[in-house]
Amino acid sequence: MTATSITTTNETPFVVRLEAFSGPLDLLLHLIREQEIDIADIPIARIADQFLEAIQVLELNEAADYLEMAAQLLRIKIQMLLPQPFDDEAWEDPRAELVRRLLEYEQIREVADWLSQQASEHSGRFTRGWVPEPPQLPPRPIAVSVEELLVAVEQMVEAMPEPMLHRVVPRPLDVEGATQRILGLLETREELSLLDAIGEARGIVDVLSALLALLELARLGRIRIAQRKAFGSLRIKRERDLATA
Amino acid sequence: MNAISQLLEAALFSADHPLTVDELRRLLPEGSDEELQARLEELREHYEVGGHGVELIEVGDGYQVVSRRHLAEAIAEARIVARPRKLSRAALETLAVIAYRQPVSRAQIEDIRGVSVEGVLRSLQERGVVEVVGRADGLGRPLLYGTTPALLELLGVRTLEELPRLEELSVALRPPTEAGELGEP
Amino acid sequence: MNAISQLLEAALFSADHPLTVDELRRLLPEGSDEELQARLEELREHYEVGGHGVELIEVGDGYQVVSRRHLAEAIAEARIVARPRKLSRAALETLAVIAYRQPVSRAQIEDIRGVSVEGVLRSLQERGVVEVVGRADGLGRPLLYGTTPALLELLGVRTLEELPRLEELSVALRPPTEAGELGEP
Repeated sequence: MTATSITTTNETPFVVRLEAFSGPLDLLLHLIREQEIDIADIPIARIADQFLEAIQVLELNEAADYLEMAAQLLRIKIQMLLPQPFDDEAWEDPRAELVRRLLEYEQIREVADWLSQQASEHSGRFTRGWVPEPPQLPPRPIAVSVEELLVAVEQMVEAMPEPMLHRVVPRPLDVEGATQRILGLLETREELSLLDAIGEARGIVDVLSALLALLELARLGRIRIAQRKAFGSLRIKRERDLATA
Repeated sequence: MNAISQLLEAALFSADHPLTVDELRRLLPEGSDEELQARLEELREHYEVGGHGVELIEVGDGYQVVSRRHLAEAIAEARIVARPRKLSRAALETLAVIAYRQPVSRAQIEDIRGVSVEGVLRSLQERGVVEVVGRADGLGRPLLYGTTPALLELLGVRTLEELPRLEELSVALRPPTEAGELGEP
Repeated sequence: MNAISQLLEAALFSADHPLTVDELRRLLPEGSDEELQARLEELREHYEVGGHGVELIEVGDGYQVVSRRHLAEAIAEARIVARPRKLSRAALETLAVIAYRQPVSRAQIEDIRGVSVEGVLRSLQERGVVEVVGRADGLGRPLLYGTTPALLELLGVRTLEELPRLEELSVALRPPTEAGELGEP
């Protein structure tokens, strides 16, 4: 998008950069306020022309909202040209709805300014950056609502693939892979549970691989497997950590 | 600092969100609410009087320790903490509509803003400041959107009532029809 | 507290990792290393003497302000460290399939969602919203999953029948596919 130079009636033309506007109402309000036009009595023909001039530089994909407004402006322009009925009381100003929308939008714009200011001020107050991992607690509580569930259903149905056949592929034990994974986890974490050690995949093959890897690592003295109390869950630690703890 | 203020401080330094009175109460099962309030006040004053780099503020329905505003620039310049990304103009306007009109459908927002808001609505949801709060009756049962407590944290306010009242806005002209007016936040 | 200690405190508070001497130096480009050390010592002492709930410690090659260890247990018990977390898109979709199709096997869920759900299923179980409700007949006798009463509580409904029927959703307008069709709750 580039800038357009807008022709005004009696003053010097001014330049409008479309990317500075958040939509057609924003642009329209700008034209009105810039020229100090009384919003209750908008010279619709002039404003419509200026609006069309301004959006000439729009690319097609971003034009829809602006074109809709342009059409509305032209419709109002034509309605204004129609002869008014004698009974002035009954005449409804074709601009009324547009004025209402503009004023409503102007309020929104002002609130948006306030929000921006407030958020910017508060963004200078940094919150706590580092918080400890909750030790040995049940997983975090979750928040879920019926609405979220429904949205999920819809999104899923939209993306639903063709039915697929479920295939079963037998796999050999992978003790070496499990060993590497467990050691990798212990690089970053102090302690693992048995479930952590087994990992995401929970086939019988995966569980067996992980168990064999754990036993081998314990035998080599590289990890220690501990149980805090009878029937409690197993905790897996690096041997080095235990030495320094 | 007494033992309770000490515990409160430690908790406020260990949480990733403002702590509600409910949460703080769990810390001192034997203390009364008056005691809790008194201790929080003591901690607030301690930071204030002692000239600390942090302060205790109330955000949403909770209490939070935050760094002082005037230190932000030096910390950001030292590349220790990055300031959060600013919201775009489109996002701010959409937020404004939702804050004052919630629960509100996408079509209603688009009507007020005069543009499509699909993308911006999604990014506000991803940022956690807007969420689906229900469905409207009627054709197609459109989703209705509202703001979340995370918005309060973004703005550093306790309630949406701290947003400007419409009478305070400089747009003094009233819309010609009643229907056009925004509700209170 | 003087201006530099104040800045150090704010930075140590808001950083998400222990700050190295290099990083701290960036905060006071004009100060010497001696000054930095003196200010850190001052801050450490301030926490110590003032009986704060936090302390300045050295971790690896960095400095960090953390809650005092003896308070950690009370904080953990009050369960205030982490706030309720929103479910991921993947978790929500999986939960939706289970809610509307239960009892359902993992393979069936994967057929519908088109991706592996092993990890998601486990975390839903850990969170107590999904459980094993039985085993299917047939090859391998796969486990069948269903939702728990805890889910109903979270959703604020008393029975699964209170969930909107699928005909009420806009998706009901789509022609059902053979395997893809979701059953009623």
